[in-house]
Amino acid sequence: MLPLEYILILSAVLFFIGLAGVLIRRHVIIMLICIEMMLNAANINFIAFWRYNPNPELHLGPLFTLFSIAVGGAEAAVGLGLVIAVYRFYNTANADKFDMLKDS
Amino acid sequence: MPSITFLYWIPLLPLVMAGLLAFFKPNAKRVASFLTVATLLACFFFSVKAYLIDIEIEKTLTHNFAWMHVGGKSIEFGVALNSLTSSMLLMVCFVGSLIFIYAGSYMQDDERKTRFFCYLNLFAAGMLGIIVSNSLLMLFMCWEIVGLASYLLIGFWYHKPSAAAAAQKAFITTRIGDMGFLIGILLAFKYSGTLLFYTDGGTGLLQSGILSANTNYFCGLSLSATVALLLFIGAIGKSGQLPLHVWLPDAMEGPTPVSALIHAATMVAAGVFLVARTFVLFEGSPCLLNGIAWLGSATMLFAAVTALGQYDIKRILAYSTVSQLGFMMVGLGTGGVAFGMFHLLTHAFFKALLFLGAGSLIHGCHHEQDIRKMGGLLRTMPLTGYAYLAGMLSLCAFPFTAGYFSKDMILLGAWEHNKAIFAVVAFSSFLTALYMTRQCLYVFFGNYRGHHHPHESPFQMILPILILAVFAIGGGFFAENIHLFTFLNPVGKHAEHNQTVVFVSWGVALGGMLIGYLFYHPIRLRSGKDPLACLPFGIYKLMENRFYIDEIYAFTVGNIWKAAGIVCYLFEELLIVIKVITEALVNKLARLCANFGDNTLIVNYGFDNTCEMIKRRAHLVTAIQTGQVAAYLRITTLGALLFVLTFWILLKIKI
Amino acid sequence: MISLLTFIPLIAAGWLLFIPKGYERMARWLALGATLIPLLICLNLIKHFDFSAGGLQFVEKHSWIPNIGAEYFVGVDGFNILMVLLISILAPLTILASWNIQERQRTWFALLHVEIFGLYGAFTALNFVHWFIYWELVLVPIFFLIKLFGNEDKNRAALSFFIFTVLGSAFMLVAFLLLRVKTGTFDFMILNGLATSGKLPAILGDWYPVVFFCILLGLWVKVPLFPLHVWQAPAYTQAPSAVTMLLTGVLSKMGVYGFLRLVLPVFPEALNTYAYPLLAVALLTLLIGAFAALQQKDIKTLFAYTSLNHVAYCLFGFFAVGLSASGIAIPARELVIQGCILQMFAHGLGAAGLFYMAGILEERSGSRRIADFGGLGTTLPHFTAIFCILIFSSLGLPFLAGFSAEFLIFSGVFAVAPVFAGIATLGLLATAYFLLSLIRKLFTGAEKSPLPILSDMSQREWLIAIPLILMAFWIGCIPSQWLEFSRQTVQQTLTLFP
Amino acid sequence: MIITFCILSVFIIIGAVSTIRLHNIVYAVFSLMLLFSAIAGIFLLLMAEFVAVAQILIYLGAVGVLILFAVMLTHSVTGSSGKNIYSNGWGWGLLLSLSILFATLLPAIYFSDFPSDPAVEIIEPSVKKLGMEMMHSCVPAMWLIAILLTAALIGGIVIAAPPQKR
Repeated sequence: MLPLEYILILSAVLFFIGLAGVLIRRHVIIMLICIEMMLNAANINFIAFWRYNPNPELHLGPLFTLFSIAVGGAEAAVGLGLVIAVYRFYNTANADKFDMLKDS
Repeated sequence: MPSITFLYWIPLLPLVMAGLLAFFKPNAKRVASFLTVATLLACFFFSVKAYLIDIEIEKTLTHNFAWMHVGGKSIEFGVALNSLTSSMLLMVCFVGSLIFIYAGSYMQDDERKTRFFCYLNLFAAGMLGIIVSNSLLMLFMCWEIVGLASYLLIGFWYHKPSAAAAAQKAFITTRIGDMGFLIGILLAFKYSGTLLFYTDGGTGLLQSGILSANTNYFCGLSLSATVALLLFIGAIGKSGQLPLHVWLPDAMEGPTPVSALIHAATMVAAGVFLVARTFVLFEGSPCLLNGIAWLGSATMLFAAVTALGQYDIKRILAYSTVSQLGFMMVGLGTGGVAFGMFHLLTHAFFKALLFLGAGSLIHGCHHEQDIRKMGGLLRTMPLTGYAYLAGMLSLCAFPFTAGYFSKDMILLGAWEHNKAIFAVVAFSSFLTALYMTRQCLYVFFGNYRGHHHPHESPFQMILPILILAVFAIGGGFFAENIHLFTFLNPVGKHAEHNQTVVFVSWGVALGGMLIGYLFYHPIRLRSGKDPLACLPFGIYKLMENRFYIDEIYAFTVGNIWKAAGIVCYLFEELLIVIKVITEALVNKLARLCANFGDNTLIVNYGFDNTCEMIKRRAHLVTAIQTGQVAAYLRITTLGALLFVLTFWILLKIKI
Repeated sequence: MISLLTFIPLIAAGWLLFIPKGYERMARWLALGATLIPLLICLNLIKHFDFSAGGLQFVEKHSWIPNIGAEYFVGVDGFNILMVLLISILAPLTILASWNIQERQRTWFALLHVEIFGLYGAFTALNFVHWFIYWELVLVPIFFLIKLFGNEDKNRAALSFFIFTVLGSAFMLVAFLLLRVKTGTFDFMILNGLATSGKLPAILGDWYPVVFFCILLGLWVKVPLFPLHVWQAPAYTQAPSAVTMLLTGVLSKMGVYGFLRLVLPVFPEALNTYAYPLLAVALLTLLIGAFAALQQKDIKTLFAYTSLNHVAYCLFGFFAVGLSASGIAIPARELVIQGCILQMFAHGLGAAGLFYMAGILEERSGSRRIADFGGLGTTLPHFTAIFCILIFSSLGLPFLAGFSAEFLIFSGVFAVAPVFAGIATLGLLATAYFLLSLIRKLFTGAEKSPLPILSDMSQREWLIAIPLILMAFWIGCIPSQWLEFSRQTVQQTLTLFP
Repeated sequence: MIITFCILSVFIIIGAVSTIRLHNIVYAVFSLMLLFSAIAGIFLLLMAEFVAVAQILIYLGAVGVLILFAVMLTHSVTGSSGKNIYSNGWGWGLLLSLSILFATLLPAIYFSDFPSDPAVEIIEPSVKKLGMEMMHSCVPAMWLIAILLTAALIGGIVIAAPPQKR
């Protein structure tokens, strides 16, 4: 049947792609998207471990995933709000141009 | 068994008076001397009472109390009453009170009179303490108090440097003797566990044979003999026997009553008294007694010869005392307690008389002490003169005077014991008669050579002299009829009468005086040069300078002493130099650390350079702060990676 | 009661520091009061001191740092009751002696009080940590007192005083830590218990001699014994006279007390094995102290060497305890130890008096050299009288404090080591000689011209001299009362020795 | 079971890679939505139906649309914003993420042993139990989530809103 390792490998790969996306892409929104992907990779793991747990009737896995999804949603909202505000300031969505953090 | 606790009062009364007088103003008129004489008369009254009790009861009465409890053992003090104690008490109190009366007027014009009488009281307390005490330790303590009192009294006129030096010399020399005494006490205490002479239970030092148990303790001498020898060393120090006699002639610096009291009658007799008191220890070994006798005779001879060459009236008497003490030691050595003590008692009388007489002569000639500047004083000071002559006769053992009886006894004892000693003693007695006649001829006959005009001393000084003169002459008869001799030593051996000895003693006494007269005839004295000066190869010079004993001592012991001091001083300096070097090293090290360590190493290389390096390397770090969010993210992932890796490796190594 | 006694001076020191500028006079009276109260407490202690009980009395024991075994453990027994009395007598005298110093009174009195606090603590503490703190604390005020108020060469004296003592106590600390590691306790009483049961040498194994010598070194410097006594003379000379009173009166006794408290009950075997070499060192110190004093030109240095000599007597007696006392009729060991305790007490008072007298002379004439004085007997009669009494007391004249203690020590030591005692009498002679020549040089002979007119003893000085003289006579004439304090404790401690 | 799992994982991988690689943002979002649906499938596979449904509802519906709006609001709808869509220093980024994958995640999985098949065969779906669980033991969590969501949304609006001239 479906061994747990496969699911974990899948989520690891998904996590890797998300991380690569964040580090590589220049576009802010894409970065946000990739963060969402990473978040989902984590959710997969939650459910997977819940499923293979000897006493799943506690439903901790799904519960936690629900909360995680909720938080992911909130985070996306705020993130995009920020992106729009930053975009209005810089007039570009290219993350490399945002260098206000570097003190002169 | 009448209680003898009143004996405690004998030493305590003068002690209390001394404490009292210490608080008086220095020049309270006559009250000080009056109080002092009163206390001593009270003591005299007590000693008469003691004498009556002692006559009545044969054996020794004691009363002891615990002075110190140390770890289960208690050191006890106490008083003992036997013939020795009562006779000495009588003599000391009687002679002492006479001398105190004399001192009352002699020190009339001195502004520190009360202080003088305070010291006299202290001395009386110490001396009576010695006589009464039943414990060796208490005797030693009073012994040192007497030493202190003599130090204070000799150095009474301390503004005279010579007096201060003499006082210190007296104290140190007696203290040398006292060290031997102390070691003797320690030895006795070590093996017997007690320091009491007589105890009711018979466990005292002198009663039970504890000490005489092991016979060969110290190179031939038995334990009790060793203790006796050590005690004898103390006696040598105090009574001025040969090696330690140097302090006695110098002690004449003190006022004359002091010399009379201390250096004639009582203190110097303390040594003889100690030997008499602990005679039981001496009896054990004949060779020790022989040693004492020989030392005594050597001292007697030496002192008599030196006395011939002296010019200071008090020094002559001092040397005469030294020789008479030697004589007593011979008496003790050959005969026994009675012989020595009998002479001690008679000697106390006529020597005190001679000293007081000399004092009034000096007083009369306005503090002139050199006999060459005196002469013909018999005419100007008849009473003192005749009393002085009486004393001289008694000292030279003129037949039927007090001195004659006691000297005769000792000569008898010496004759029986050891002929050689007898010869030396006889010759010394001859010399004694010689120098005494020399002194009298110098002082009393011919015409006055000094430039003062002598006058008779006041009555208060003459009275004691006259009383003493009576005793000097009549003392012998008085002693005979109260059988003083048997009283002193009921159990000791009696010397039978021996004709040759009597003949020799007469010959010595009269011959000495005759030759003395021939030598020191007043006419020859006028030449100013001493008749004996013609003696071959400078013997006379030798005699005059006291055989240079002081110089020899100063040279040998003095230098060793100084050398030891210097060696220790240099050793100290060496140690101090080492200390200074170590401190310098420590400081240099500290400075080194400070400079090299702090400035160069730490401050310069260490701190500044590191700051430089940090500044240079810093741009590497700042480069990371590009402001790019992506760069930051990369760094965070790198951090996460490193974290996981290290965690993993640590897990693997299984710390 | 003891902690009250100990902490009053500390509180006073604190309070003294905060007294406003203008109230110097009040500071002096406060200082005096703060020393008199402990005196009253101490007298109360003595009244309730039960002579027949040999063990500890008035014990106060609270755990302080449990995990390293440090407790606040305080108690009084035969060994230190006399010492506490000595401090409580000397403290007011020191304050009185420094009555009219001009500048910086408050710091002076505060430092003195910290010193007295340290001393009380050092003599009553029974746990090593707590005792060691006091042992070091005592050095600090003295260092500052010498440094701030000393005479001409004060810096070096203060420095060498401090370095030597701290060096010594460093070794002692190491030794005790080792002891702690091996036996697991800092408490003197338990260590004593171990020693009585004979287990200590076994526990320490081959560390036993090392620990013994490290502790010995710490006490060696404090007492001062021969090689390490070099700090003493300059420290005593340069320190102001009031400080020297404390220094010679009590501080040198701390070393001897250290021997009594640390070495006697805990290292009996070591004392037995090393008895003769230690005795030789004490004898050497004794002789050095006596003979080196012959050449001294300065009164205070001379007294410093006298005090070195007299404290060496204590230890000369103490070290004789190790020798076997078989076949003699007297209890040599008890004699020696009780003599040592009495000598500590007697010398404490006598030496303090002597130094105070030297202080008076220096205060009046401004110089300490013997050659500057002469013929003082006529100008200062009362001063001479007191000076001579104190000199004769330290000389060991009977019926004065010196003799009774010295007799006990000599009789004890002579019983077990006659040759040593014989040589030691040389020390007695030398002491007699140089003290008497000091009197001769100072008081007799003609008046030296350059000296200003010296005024005789003031009322205050009498107040200081009288108790010392009375105590000297009291100890001299009736020593059994003072020996009674330590008799029981000494007997119990000495059961250790075979 | 395995086959469905493989299909879904292929969809996931393709969706993920395409969101990164596509130059056109909108297409990227669409591939993201594909990815989300595949993940919902996986949830279904693992018998967590409610979660799968929630996933579809929230991520697919809300978040996907939200991102689209964001894209539109940032005027980049007209296609790729120039040739190079990768940030400078992307090489380092790739390398780092690869190293994270191969140095940490995969070895973690490899070294620890996991059950090859689920301990409990069937888990009957019980939304009621989930609800009860949520309402009883996780009430505080519910509260927090509620507050978090409201705060986040309001915050998002405040940030995004253009500054009024006060």
